[in-house]
Amino acid sequence: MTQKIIISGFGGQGVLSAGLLIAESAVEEGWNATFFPSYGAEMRGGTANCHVIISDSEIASPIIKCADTLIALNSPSVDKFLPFLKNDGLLLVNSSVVSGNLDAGSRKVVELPLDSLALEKLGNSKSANVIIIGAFAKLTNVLKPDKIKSAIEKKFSSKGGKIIDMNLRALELGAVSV
Amino acid sequence: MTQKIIISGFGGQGVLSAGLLIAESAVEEGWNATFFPSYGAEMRGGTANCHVIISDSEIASPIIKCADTLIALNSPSVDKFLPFLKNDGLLLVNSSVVSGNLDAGSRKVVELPLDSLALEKLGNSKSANVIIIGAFAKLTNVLKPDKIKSAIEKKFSSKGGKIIDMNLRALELGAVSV
Amino acid sequence: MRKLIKGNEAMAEGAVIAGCRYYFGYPITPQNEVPAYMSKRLPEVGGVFVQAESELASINMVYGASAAGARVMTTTSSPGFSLMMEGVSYLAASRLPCVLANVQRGGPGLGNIAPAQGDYFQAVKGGGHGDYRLIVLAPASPQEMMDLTILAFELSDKYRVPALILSDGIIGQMMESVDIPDNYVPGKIEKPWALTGARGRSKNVVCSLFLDENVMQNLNTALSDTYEELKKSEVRHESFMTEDAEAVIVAFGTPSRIAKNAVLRARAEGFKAGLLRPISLFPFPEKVISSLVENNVKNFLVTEMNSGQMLEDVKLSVSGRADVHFYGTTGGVITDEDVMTDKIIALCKGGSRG
Amino acid sequence: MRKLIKGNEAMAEGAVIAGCRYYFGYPITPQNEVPAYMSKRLPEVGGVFVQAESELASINMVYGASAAGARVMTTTSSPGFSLMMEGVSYLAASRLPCVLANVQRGGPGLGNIAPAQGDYFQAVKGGGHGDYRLIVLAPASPQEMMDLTILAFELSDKYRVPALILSDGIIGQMMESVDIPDNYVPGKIEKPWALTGARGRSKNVVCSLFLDENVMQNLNTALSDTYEELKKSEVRHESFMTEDAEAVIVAFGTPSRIAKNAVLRARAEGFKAGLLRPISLFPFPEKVISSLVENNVKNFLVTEMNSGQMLEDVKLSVSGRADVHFYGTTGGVITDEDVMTDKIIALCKGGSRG
Amino acid sequence: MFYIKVDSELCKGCLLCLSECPKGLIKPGNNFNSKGWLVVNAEAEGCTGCRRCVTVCPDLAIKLYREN
Amino acid sequence: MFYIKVDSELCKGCLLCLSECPKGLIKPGNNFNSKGWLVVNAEAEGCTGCRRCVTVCPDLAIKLYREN
Amino acid sequence: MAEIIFDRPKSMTSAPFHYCPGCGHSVIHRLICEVIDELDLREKTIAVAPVGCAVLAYDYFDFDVSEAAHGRAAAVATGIKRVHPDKLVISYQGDGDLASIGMAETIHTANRGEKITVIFVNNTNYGMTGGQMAPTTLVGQVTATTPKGRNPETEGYPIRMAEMIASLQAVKYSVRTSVADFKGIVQTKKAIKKAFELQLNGGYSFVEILSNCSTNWGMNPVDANKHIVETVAEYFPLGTFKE
Amino acid sequence: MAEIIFDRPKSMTSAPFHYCPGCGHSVIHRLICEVIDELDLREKTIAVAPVGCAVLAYDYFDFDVSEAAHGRAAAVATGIKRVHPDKLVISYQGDGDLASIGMAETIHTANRGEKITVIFVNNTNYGMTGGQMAPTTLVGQVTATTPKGRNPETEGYPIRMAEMIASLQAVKYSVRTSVADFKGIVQTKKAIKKAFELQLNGGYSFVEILSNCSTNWGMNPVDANKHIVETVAEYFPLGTFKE
Ligand SMILES: Cc1ncc(C[n+]2csc(CCOP(=O)(O)OP(=O)(O)O)c2C)c(N)n1
Ligand SMILES: Cc1ncc(C[n+]2csc(CCOP(=O)(O)OP(=O)(O)O)c2C)c(N)n1
Ligand code: SF4
Ligand code: SF4
Ligand code: SF4
Ligand code: SF4
Ligand code: SF4
Ligand code: SF4
Ligand SMILES: [Mg+2]
Ligand SMILES: [Mg+2]
Repeated sequence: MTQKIIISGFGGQGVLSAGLLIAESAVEEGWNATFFPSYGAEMRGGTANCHVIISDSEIASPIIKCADTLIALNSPSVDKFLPFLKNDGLLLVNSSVVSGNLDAGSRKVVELPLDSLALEKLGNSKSANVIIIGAFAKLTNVLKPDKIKSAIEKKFSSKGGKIIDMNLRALELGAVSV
Repeated sequence: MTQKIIISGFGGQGVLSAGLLIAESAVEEGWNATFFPSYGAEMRGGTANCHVIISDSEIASPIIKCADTLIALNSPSVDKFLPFLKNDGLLLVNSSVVSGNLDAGSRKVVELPLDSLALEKLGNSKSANVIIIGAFAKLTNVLKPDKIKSAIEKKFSSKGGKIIDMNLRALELGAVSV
Repeated sequence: MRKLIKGNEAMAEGAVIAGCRYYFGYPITPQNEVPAYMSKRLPEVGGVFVQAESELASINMVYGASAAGARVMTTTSSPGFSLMMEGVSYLAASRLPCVLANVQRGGPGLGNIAPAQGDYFQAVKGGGHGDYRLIVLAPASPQEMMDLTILAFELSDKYRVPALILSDGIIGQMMESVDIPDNYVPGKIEKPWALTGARGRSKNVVCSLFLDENVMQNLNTALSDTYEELKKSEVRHESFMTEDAEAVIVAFGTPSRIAKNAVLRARAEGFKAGLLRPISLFPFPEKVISSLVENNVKNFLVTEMNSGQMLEDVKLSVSGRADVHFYGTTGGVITDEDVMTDKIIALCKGGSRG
Repeated sequence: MRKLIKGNEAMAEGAVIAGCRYYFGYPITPQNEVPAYMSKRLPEVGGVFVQAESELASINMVYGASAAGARVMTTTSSPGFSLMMEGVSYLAASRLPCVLANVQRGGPGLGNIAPAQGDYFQAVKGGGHGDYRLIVLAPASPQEMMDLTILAFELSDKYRVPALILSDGIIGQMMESVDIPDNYVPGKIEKPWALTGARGRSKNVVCSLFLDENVMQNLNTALSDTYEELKKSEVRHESFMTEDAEAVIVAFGTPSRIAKNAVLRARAEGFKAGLLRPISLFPFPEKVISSLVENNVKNFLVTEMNSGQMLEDVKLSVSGRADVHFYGTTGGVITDEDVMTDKIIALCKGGSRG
Repeated sequence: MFYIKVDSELCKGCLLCLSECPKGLIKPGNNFNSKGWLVVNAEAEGCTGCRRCVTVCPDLAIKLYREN
Repeated sequence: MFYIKVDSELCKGCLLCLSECPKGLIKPGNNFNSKGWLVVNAEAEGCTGCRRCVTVCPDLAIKLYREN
Repeated sequence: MAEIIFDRPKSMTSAPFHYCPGCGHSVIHRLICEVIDELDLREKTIAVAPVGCAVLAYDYFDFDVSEAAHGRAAAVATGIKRVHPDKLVISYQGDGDLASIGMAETIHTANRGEKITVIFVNNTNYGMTGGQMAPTTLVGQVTATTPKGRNPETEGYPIRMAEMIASLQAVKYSVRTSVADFKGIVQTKKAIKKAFELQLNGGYSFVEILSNCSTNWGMNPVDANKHIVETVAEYFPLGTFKE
Repeated sequence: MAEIIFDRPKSMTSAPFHYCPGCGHSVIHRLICEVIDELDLREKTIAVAPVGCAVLAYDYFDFDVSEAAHGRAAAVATGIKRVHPDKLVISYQGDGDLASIGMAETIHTANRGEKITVIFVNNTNYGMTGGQMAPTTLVGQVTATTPKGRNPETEGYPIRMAEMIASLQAVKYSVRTSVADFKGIVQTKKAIKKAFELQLNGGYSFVEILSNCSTNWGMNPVDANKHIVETVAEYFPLGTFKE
């Protein structure tokens, strides 16, 4: 089993930490994972993206040519990465920001208004990126929720219970929203 | 016809300008010439030497493995370069400085007390290096005296008649001393 | 311990594990994680991190620290490594062990910060002046960033040849699980030549000036001898499905990971493809390639993220006895799995020499 | 006009003849005659001599002057050329024409000031980062120091590739009669890309940063195309007694002069020896060597004042079809005529491949 | 009579203009532009043409007009 | 009582000592040493041990002695 | 009818800046172009862009521009100016570029009195590479490579470039301004104008400008500018050091 | 019985100097060794030899020495000192080495306050390569690369390093002396001693020494030293600039 996920959005949207969380959850699962971020400060205020591959066997290239899932947090991300999403792939879209009709061909499209969901249900928009991981896990079934939970607990252990709590709630929110 | 000459001595003895004068005289003659000096200021107060090849045909390497003539202006020069003088070669020695018995094997050895000759006959030691060129030309017959003279005239043209004169006298002094 | 970390951090921690306590470096993408990591980590273990004023200063601080007997490291990326060329030549000539890393980016010139492999020649043929070589190791994963860095320290001390980790932006930036050795004991290699203050011994001099050409030639001969020894004893490579291969991809670093996919896809279609991954670029696995030729490999596909550099070493190894093909990308473009797959399949089909 | 002058001075005057009016340089033996000459000569012809604070500054001043549209030169010797590697890569990437010279000395490291050829790889494979090449010309006499310098300016402007005169301490320091052209007219090559102030045109930008990998790849492809063109049109070599030769010495610069003696001595003893002297090291006379193989040369003797660098290019040209032998000296030792003669005679005797 | 116009595609929401306007005419906005920045709004009335906002705006997002 | 000795193999004839000796004890010589330098001579008598000559001699060619 | 009284300078392209929100580079770029417009020098100007956040300056300047290797802008500018002594040559550099890796070129170009203008953007760190320590980083300032703050015992003190440059005899003008507030921006523009004029009269001029790097300072732009006025300018006093 | 009261210092080898007659390098080497003897530091000293006429300094120093690439002695010394903080580390450099190609390393090493001593031999030219212009070459001085004398209009003015170094906050000691006469030599020795002591107390110290290069100045050694006292020291005043 191998899942290839591209996550993309604006600099401030938590693209990289979302990707990292997926990779970390896979490692919790005992799987292999690679995480490859866009890097460098050269493009201030530009977009960020990362390639995450999780697999129960050896992972060759960390670069994704043909993704199983695309998580697009803004419009330019859809334009840029849709060509890399396989025909029966999953497109997860932040509909708070991405507007207009999506022409995603035969792919499965799931829209989630992350920012408003986060603001309304969690009181702030900080954990919007975790909401979508909850949705992703639910939809694809490749990551067990308790593994993601323990990854979240490890990741935010130094930040204290409140933060952990908020992220766990965001995770569940994502799962129940799809 | 090819003559290969190595000239060697202390830094201040005019080794390089003597070698250059031979090369320039050959060019006056319409011959080919190469001149290769020791270079670099790294060895302050050390010895200087140059390789001069003059020939009526193309000169391959400017480096002399087997010299026809060795002009040695001090003792270390004899030690260092005698092995590069061919067995029937000519060794011209400044006996003002080089003392002791020379073991030059089958080579022809000519000793000239350059410094005292210069001081006595020319009034100063500046042109000692030209004296030995006079001797060299006389002994080897490869350079016509008038070509050397015109080379001297060109070389010192900017220095004025007195200097030219002194050098011409040094040249003749060398010729008559052997 | 197993941990998901970046290649650059794995390299930095590898150095610490190998006993490196001195790091001198200057920021440049895509290796900025290394100085950032070292500036935190080294003080924790009683080491010293110095941000040098430039790569020139870095490499010469490395010279000093190595001359003083320490395990020492600097890391940089392509333009920065070019600035180190004089210093690297000095290090090699003075026989000072040290570990350097070039996390390559797109060139030439300022280029960009995308991953690339355009500095192969510079690494293995000597980008600096004079006849010298570096021990050049090419990791293909964060795990190898760590393991080969540790190895580099050991080899460099043993042979008194500077070692270079030749990596690229992907290997440096990607995260992957890394097994971190828990109780590695760095090799104890005596350095009687080191500058430590001439207490109870005659003075030591570290230098590369030898005005007498014959003495300088002796130094060169000693260097050549060491390089021959390296060729005998320290060649490292990975063979992947080469036993019965008819066509073999030769690739290092990032393209070698992509090549694995290509080989698997070719095999899935029934073609006898294989991959040879040089791990040590110097010494180069020349004999391994030669024996592949003897084992009936008729076609090699060299694939690099440059316009054909290791290609020459493969050709020299093959020496006309098989066909050597090339697929490369430049300027930070990553070699493409589909293209690679098509090409190796075509070569498997092609069969005999053409 | 015919004049007995030093190789270094011939090179400097050659630049002046080619229309070079800007020289930036830093002292280093054995090329100090060049800055000394230029500091006198350039002001006479309305040019500018600047002693830079370092080789780093020199090469970047060259970058500026070339970007400004001028014919410009810098010269140095081995360690100094290593310091220029970043700048050279930038020049190549920005496609800025210029003429550089490396009057090589013994290395690696500080080495010594004796003549050597240890920087061949650095010159022809790119000592800097990224895939770039220089036009590399190797003079074997003061006459060629002048002629090839003039040629270098023309080629560099024409192809927008930096040109390098790769010389050595002997060629630089020796004096020989040189025919100085009296009324050479420098090529008039338009430089619409040059920075001259954007008067009556849109702005010009000189740069090598291309953040988009594909754009950077396009630059690399354009460079490769130019290099292929150079290989087609600008290969230069000298053949000496190769027509009927059975064994051929391949040598450039100083060793090629020594090799002529060796060939003559072998011929005198009745052996069919010859000499191939590459004049352009990049582009390398690969086809010339290939056709020698086809003309029945069974043995090549590559001879260099290094431990075997051009050797690889000869091997790549021969590709296993003949035997390639090597005789080299290092650290400033000059190749020996007797040894060379013995070796080439032995190869003539040896006959068939062994 | 003066007024300013903020180009919402150029504005990056740095808020430097906001604190600089002596008349308090510039207000934080609620809209993200296509690049993801939360851009400011300007009021139409009361501008004295003092140029403070346009001087400090790094992104040339403000144009200043005089009504003739 | 003091005196100096000049090592003629170390002396390079720079003459710096000569102008420095308040007693004028050092004189230009006529002999070239084996390296070609015209070396100086020192007089045996009159030295005050002021150390000026040894201080300025670059080549450590002078040794200074005290007679006990 | 409305007349536009503040707009993009003519010698500036229409490309939107890639800089972070509030970044001083943007302001400084504009000021340079405004002065060039006012002096009508667009067709006589050749600028040199550094390696640093301003590496793409040529996307915004609508006049001839050369890139320079990191730290070597002054050398590149020297080469250009020696070929075109009648042009206005500007070397635009950051503090990492000018004061760290380029220190030798910086001092020697000033010392030769090259007839160029150096615009020196001091944002107390390496912006482009993610906020590492620069020679100008304040004591105690936390950066990517000084996780506990710059420690003068091992990293020394911030270097005051404008003062150092002013100590060189051939320098005609050396000044420090800031673009952290309205007043500073107005003064900076004046300084740039004077610097260009002095260059064209045959002299070397140096304008150091305190500028924010809110991203790497971990502040919002408003606070970052306040930090300059209250803290950075304390150590780096504004003023003219040579004229 | 005669007792020897002036002889070769113990930390100096017996090798005769390769320097030109009268060269100040020889004197400075000796002074360093005398001070090391007096402070009993031979076994605690690590020196760095530059590329320049003093490249072979290790032939004369009987303690540990490292070579450094041209201009990088201070960086090499930094590497050594960081590894051996308890050792006396000396960076010996010429004016071409320190003030031209090595300017960046020179300033940054001083600015970091590295606990080393820099011995800076200012002979107003590049001795080893045959007398080219150095940053310290006097205005009007004829050298191999300034055939008409240094022209301040194009080559700028000589740089006063001791003063520049003194302006950096972390520097503990910066002084200029000369070895052109007896008095100067005595003062130089004192300065070197103080510099070493201050280093061992944890500070950076810098000793600039005016020294002749009679060969390249085209003077005999006596005249060359007179030239220093009368002319060179005029532009480069002797004195202590920081303590
Ligand atoms: C030789 C070299 N070393 C390092 C780098 C990486 N690098 C790019 S920009 C930069 C520093 C930029 O800092 P600064 O000059 O202060 O400019 P800022 O981004 O802060 O405006 C560095 C180190 C490089 N491109 N080349
Ligand atoms: C990178 C490099 N550039 C140039 C040289 C040549 N070089 C050797 S010594 C020297 C200058 C020496 O001058 P200085 O530092 O003043 O020392 P001095 O000989 O005057 O004591 C130069 C330029 C070199 N060896 N390496
Ligand atoms: S011009 Fe002055 S008053 Fe008008 S909006 Fe701008 S800052 Fe406010
Ligand atoms: S200063 Fe400009 S960019 Fe910043 S908020 Fe105001 S209008 Fe927007
Ligand atoms: S010690 Fe004084 S008196 Fe004695 S010789 Fe030397 S200088 Fe003269
Ligand atoms: S100072 Fe020394 S070297 Fe010079 S002349 Fe006197 S004794 Fe000889
Ligand atoms: S990183 Fe700093 S200097 Fe660079 S654009 Fe952002 S704020 Fe400006
Ligand atoms: S060249 Fe000058 S510095 Fe060098 S040894 Fe001679 S006098 Fe001394
Ligand atoms: Mg900065
Ligand atoms: Mg000097």
